[in-house]
Amino acid sequence: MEKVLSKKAFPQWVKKLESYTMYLPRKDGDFWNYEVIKNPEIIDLDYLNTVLSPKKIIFPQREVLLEFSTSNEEELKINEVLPEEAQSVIFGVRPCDAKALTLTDKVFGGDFKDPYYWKRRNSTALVGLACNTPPSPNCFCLSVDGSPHSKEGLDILITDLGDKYHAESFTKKGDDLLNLAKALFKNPTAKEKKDLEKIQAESKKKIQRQIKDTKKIPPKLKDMFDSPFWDEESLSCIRCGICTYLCPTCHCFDINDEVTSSSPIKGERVRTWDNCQFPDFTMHSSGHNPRPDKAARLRQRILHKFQYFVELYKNYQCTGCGRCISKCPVGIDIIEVLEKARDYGS
Amino acid sequence: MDHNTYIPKLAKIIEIKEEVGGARPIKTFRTQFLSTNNFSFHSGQCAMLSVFGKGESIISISSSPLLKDYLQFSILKMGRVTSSLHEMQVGDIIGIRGPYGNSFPVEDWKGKNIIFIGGGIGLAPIWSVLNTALSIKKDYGDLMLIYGARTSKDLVFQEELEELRKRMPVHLSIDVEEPDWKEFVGFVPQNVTDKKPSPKNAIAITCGPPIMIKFVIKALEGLGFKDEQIYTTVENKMKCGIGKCGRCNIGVHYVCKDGPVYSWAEFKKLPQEY
Amino acid sequence: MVNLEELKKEASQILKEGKVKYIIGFQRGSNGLLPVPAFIKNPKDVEKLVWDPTCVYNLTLFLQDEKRKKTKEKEPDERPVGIVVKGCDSRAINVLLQEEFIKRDDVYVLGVSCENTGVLDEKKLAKKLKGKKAKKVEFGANDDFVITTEDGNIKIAAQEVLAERCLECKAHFPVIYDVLIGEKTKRNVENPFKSLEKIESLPPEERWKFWKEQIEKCIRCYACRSVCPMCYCDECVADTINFVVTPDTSAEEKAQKIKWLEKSPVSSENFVYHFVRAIHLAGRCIDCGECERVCPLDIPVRFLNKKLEKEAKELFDYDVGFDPDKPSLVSSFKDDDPEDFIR
Amino acid sequence: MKRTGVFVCHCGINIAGTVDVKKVSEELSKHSGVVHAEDYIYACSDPGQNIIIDAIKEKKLDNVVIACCSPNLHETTFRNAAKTAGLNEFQCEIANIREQCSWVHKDMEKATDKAIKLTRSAVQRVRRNEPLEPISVPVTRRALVIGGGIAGIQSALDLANTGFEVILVEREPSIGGHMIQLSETFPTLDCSQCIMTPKMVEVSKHPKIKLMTYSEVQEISGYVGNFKVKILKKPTYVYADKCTLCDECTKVCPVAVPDEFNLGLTARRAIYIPFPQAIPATFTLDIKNCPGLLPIACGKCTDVCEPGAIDYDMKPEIVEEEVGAIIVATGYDLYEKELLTEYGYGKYPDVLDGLQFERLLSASGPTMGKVLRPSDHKEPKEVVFIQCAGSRDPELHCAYCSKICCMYTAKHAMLYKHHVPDGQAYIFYIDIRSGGKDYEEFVQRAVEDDGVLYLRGKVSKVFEDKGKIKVWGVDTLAGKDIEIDADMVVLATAMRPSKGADELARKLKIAMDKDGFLAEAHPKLKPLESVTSGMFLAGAAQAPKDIPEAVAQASGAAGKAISILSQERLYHAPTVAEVNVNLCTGCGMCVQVCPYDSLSLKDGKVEVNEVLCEGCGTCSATCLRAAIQVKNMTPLQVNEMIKAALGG
Amino acid sequence: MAEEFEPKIVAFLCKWCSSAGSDLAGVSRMQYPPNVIPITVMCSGSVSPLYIFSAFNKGADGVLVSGCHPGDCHYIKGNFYARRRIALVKKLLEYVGLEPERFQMSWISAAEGVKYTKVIKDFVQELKPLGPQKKLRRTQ
Repeated sequence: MEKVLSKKAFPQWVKKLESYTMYLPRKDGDFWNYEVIKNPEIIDLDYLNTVLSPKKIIFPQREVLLEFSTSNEEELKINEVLPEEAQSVIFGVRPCDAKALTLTDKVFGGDFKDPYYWKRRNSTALVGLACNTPPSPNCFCLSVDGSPHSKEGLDILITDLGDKYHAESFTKKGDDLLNLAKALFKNPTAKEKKDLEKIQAESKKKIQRQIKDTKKIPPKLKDMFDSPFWDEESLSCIRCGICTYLCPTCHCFDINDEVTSSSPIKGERVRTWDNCQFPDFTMHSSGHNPRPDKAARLRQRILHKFQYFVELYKNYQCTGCGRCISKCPVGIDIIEVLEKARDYGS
Repeated sequence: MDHNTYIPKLAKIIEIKEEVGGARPIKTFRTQFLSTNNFSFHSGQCAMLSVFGKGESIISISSSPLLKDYLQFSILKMGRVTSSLHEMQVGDIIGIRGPYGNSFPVEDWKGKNIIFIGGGIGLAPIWSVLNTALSIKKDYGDLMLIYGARTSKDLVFQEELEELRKRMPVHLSIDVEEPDWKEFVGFVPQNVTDKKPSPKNAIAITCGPPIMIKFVIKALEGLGFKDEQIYTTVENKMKCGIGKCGRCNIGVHYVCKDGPVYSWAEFKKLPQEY
Repeated sequence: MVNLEELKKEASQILKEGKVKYIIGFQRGSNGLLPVPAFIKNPKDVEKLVWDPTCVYNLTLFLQDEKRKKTKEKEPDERPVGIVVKGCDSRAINVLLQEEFIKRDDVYVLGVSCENTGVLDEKKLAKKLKGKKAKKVEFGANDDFVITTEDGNIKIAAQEVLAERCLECKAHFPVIYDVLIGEKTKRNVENPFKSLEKIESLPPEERWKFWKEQIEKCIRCYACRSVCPMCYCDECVADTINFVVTPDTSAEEKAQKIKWLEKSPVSSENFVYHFVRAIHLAGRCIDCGECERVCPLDIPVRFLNKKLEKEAKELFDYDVGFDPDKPSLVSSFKDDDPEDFIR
Repeated sequence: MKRTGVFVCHCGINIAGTVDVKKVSEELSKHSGVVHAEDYIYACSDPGQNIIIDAIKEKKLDNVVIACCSPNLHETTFRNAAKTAGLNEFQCEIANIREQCSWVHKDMEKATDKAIKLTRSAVQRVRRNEPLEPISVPVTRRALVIGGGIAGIQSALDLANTGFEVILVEREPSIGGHMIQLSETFPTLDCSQCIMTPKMVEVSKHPKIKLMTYSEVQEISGYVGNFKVKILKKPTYVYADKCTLCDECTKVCPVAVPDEFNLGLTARRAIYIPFPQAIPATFTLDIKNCPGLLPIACGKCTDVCEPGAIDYDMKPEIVEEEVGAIIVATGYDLYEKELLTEYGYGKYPDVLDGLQFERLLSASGPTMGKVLRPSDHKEPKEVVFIQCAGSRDPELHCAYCSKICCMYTAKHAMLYKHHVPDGQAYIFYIDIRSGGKDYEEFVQRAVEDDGVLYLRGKVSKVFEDKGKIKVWGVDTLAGKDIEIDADMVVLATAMRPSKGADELARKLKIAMDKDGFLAEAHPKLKPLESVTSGMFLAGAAQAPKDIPEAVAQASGAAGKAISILSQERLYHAPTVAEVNVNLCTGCGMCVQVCPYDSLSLKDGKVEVNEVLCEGCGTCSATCLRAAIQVKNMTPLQVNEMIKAALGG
Repeated sequence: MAEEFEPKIVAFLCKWCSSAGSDLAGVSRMQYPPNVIPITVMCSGSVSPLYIFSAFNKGADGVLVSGCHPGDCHYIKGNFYARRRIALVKKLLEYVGLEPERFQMSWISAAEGVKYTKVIKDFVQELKPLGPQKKLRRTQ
């Protein structure tokens, strides 16, 4: 379904969707972050990319898997805690972040479907916003099979046409959202369609960064496991978790019991994001650590994204959002690392 | 929606046996599910055990899948969860989810000789497949166990081993000389070389500390075993057991899901990161 | 005026003479203005060295890696490491000496003066430039910065684009060094704790609201800790990500590890983390401001540390990082320390 | 899982009256790991202890918590019971539900709830206690006594007579302290010197006593049973063994300075013997007042010294000694003149302090026992004694009572009347404190037999007027102002800790109270012990006291020291700090805070000297990395206790 | 009528002075509210800031640290270190907006049963109007 909506009417559309829980990027200091919309009147789609991607809504940093309790030693009870059944809409999802969800879909799908993830994923509609201008100076979606107006993973893609939005729905979930406010939408004219094409073409040119010959990288990486390259590249790494926590495709997690009462025992089993850059991530309880240093951990991050994942799912596990570059405290630049790897030894 | 695999089934500890004491104690637990048991598994698979309030730990199942009465786990006291397991008593409740991972291709091995080679707690995963093979012994050729530990006190399943001797050759070893020790003194790989199992129509399964595995494989290669004839199991830190939490991978392999059982032929190809 | 050539010359010389193992300095990077750390072994690579207002890092952080590496080596190279430090970084050296984390002979300090200014706050500059892209930033002659943009050079008074901490810095030049490049300048800082006033003057409930909002944002990426030159503990007591385990560590020890806080990034746990960090940095934080700069969520972490720096000064007349021979703030006392809060 | 037993004591109705002990025991029986919980009427009784012992044995308990009175009372009882049953003493902990709960609350429900939390908290702790054995150290079987006054002398003699070697260190050239300055002593009026000198001689002749006069303790290290002491022996420039006491030297010495022994009422030379009976009996050259030795400015004394006993080249000497116990008997000094100006003290020569008056009374004193005014050597006919001069005056001077002044003022007035029967003695007092054997009778004797006039009230002003000392005061009983034209005023000056005692206390690491007296470890139950084990207190160093009390305490302190020295080995509480070397970075902050120097850095890691450590835990709170903790009071235990206290 | 709020208070008392002072209050049968659960530690100098953060995290409405008066410390100077450390912790907690009443320190000697009673009474009284401490408490 392809429609056009005047910018003025946008808040009215949002208002019509009141039965949904709605998220929109909101400015907080110098940055943008997703928040639940409380007031549909104040809506601003002119934003840079958020610090955290919408991953944090579908796969929250902390979620309770189950609760346990004993009234005395004998009666131990456990109680599954699934996310609440609530239909949600996330507005303004950047195509890279939407694509990232298609990648986490692969991980949380497969033989064991993750019920927590899928419950949220299925009940959430993603309304994307095409990047007419790149939302970050470090965007490089074109180099990783993405595009600034990619529809992958989205239910609706909105493109700013100046005084109006072009909105295209790709799924039933998307159609439903448009149908809730039918009167506000018009069918696009031929000119509007042409404008759209033009904007889309121009937007690609504005992307400032790229990886050359991305395709050559996975096979190259495959032979670089034992290379001293990783020691050199990781010298300045400070072992923080920014690159992975901010990454829209990273999905690693930890499971811990949080005890609220120790006698009688009561508590929750909690899943939290975890991070391959943290030392104890892979450390056995014996103290043995298969990835003992930051070189091994940087290698894991790069290989996972550009070799293992490619081998397993035929996709890069990177959508070029540029967050890890922009926020790395010491300027480690994944584009540079990959290009250096590609050219390493040659 | 599929069954939520994160929710463990509750099970009662019905028997606890102290295998090894001292600073690195090992206990064997037998557990029974509280509700009806539809937990079916294959030898080599693991289960995620919960001590509620402490967390989870992945443990290989040491009983044979043919035994339906209980699940058996032999556990070395190592960290937070295993320490609380060691504090538990008969009647206490734990959680079990799984089974996870792949298993030994016992069906493919029918008609073959099997040599089981274990070190320390590494006998636990072997125990399941050994007992399976033993219970349908006619399907297999000659069975042999080569097992060793640091001292005679560190050997697990000591009573069962005595029973086992009646049914198949059992070769034990300890690392250093002890009075009254009549069997081999030395490391497990040396015992392998010493006992010279034949590679002919044989499969060797080895489990134990990484350094032992490495040298057992060398010893087996020395005896003429091919990579495809050697099987081993791998351990890594795990949280989910289903290939999602991201920490147990060796290259593209998630040990929890694609392992823990590997033929040496497959395993050789993985990056050396374990 | 800091002469970059002088720095390079000195660096090249000590490398050639074999006086140092290698030199930790700054070089240009690929993400905008942000430089990257340079680890230079070969004298010919000294050409990469830069020193300008974009050099925000406190490179003393990397002395931790150096120490860890050295303790693992069987026959370690005992030569010092050359390190480029600014005023604040040099105070970190002093604290590390005070705590015997390093010995004086472990470092060859290449001190660089901040030219009476300091380092750049990129966000402030971006606002000033209104969309124009800066290609290069250099120290000017009159407490200003010379910014190279697509449309040529412009000069901006340093005060307008300086990092907050530099506006409150007490010494814009290294207080400990083996060579000093540039001059010891003297700028009077009227109130080194001025930036705190805004929060301090809020009524308590407003202050709570402010901090709760900030601390709630924390995703516990631990970048603030990872970037801190004082956070050199092998295992942080407020940790959920790193444990020191040796073959001798007993199962009991591991099992009884105290969880002062949960891994969940919720307000209560985040507060414990930030409290512990703040209190453990009391009397140790030299206000390099790196924790705040690297925070991806823009949490004003520095204001926690700065507050305790202020209290240490006002209550106990304690200055951090000026005297490596003094006992630390919390391992000393005076008979007349204030006790008006005690019943 | 460790098996814990909980025993809740009723303490008759002391606990059970306010706390529902049945409920406490019932709730605790549900606590994870508690396999046995019961209540009993008197847990500390023999049957009560047996119940605990039996339960430990029968139920194979690994540890027990007794919820009862304060651990200060019965912790030892129950720990011994636990030991009898085969547990380590640290596998028993006390939950104080009496002093901290039942006695201070009335609401049964709330008190019970609190008792449950207190008990749970103790359970959480005891389950994580490690069994510890006392740390054993050999004992150096010698003692050091600091101070050669009556207390120090008594301690030294008691120790030496028991057979232990003693080093007696005295700062002045002679032992004897203040007691040797006194004339007669109350209430018996026997001659002080007559009873003191035999003891001094005994000290000097005792084969087990090494007397070091004109010496000061300079440095001390070590711990109970094994102290190392450095003693500075100041040069006297006179060899005692060569000196024949001919006194030729003083005749030629050109210097005259106020004589300390007579409190400035007379003068002495730079080379002098403090008093005729001085021990050791020898002269001392007071370098501060000598015209000069380097270079020799005078040299007259050595010229006349026939035996050649004077040696200008004598050097200070540091003597190192090892001892197992230390008795500190540094005595007192009088309140400083400069601080007590309102009575004209230090301004008018005829306003004297108590010790000066003692010298006037003394047969060996400057006036050969005649009471004469220092100013004109006339016999005073009207003498005003002012009690509490500097004592009991929290606003301006010392808040405490100097204790002995009531008695010695009565004695002074009485003796004055004996010397000057026609004179009049007035005593201004706040009230009379005469507790002590025969003390009250003594005061009565002064009033009734000797006609001493007691005036209850304070003196407002003392000033010189026409050769008299005018004393303005008030008689609060009569309710009228009083003006006396006195010939002499004697102040019962407050007692202060001896000068330099504070510095010594810091060296010894023993605490001082707010007035600077050395602090005892417990005001009631450990009055002889200092807070540092192996160091004991005797005499006025600890608080103002009279001679019999000082002697009693000195003997007591000697007894305490003997109880250490008589042992082959000593046992030290094992709840000491331990280091996790994996976490220690060697920053040395704990070393800086340790009050006992028990921590040191070695190869970049901290080491604990377990014998020195008292287990205070300041190190553990200081350490940023949780690399040091005190055994059985670890952060893990405290955290568990916090949880239990908050009901979590 | 709604039940009156009863604050939960954790008190870290040094063994030699403050805990002994609380014993004296008991021996003297002084009465004070039962809201305080004392934890006896060896010395106020051993109270780590972590204990305080932990107590608030685990739901304490108030925390008290009590030691010997300056100069009276059984361990000579432990309380001086405590004074410095606690001052910093207090400033920090107040800075983020925790009510100053919630975290207090006192000097209570073994002889001051009366003072102990008063400190506890006052503390409870001051906490009551504030209601439960939710700011730093772990959400359950």
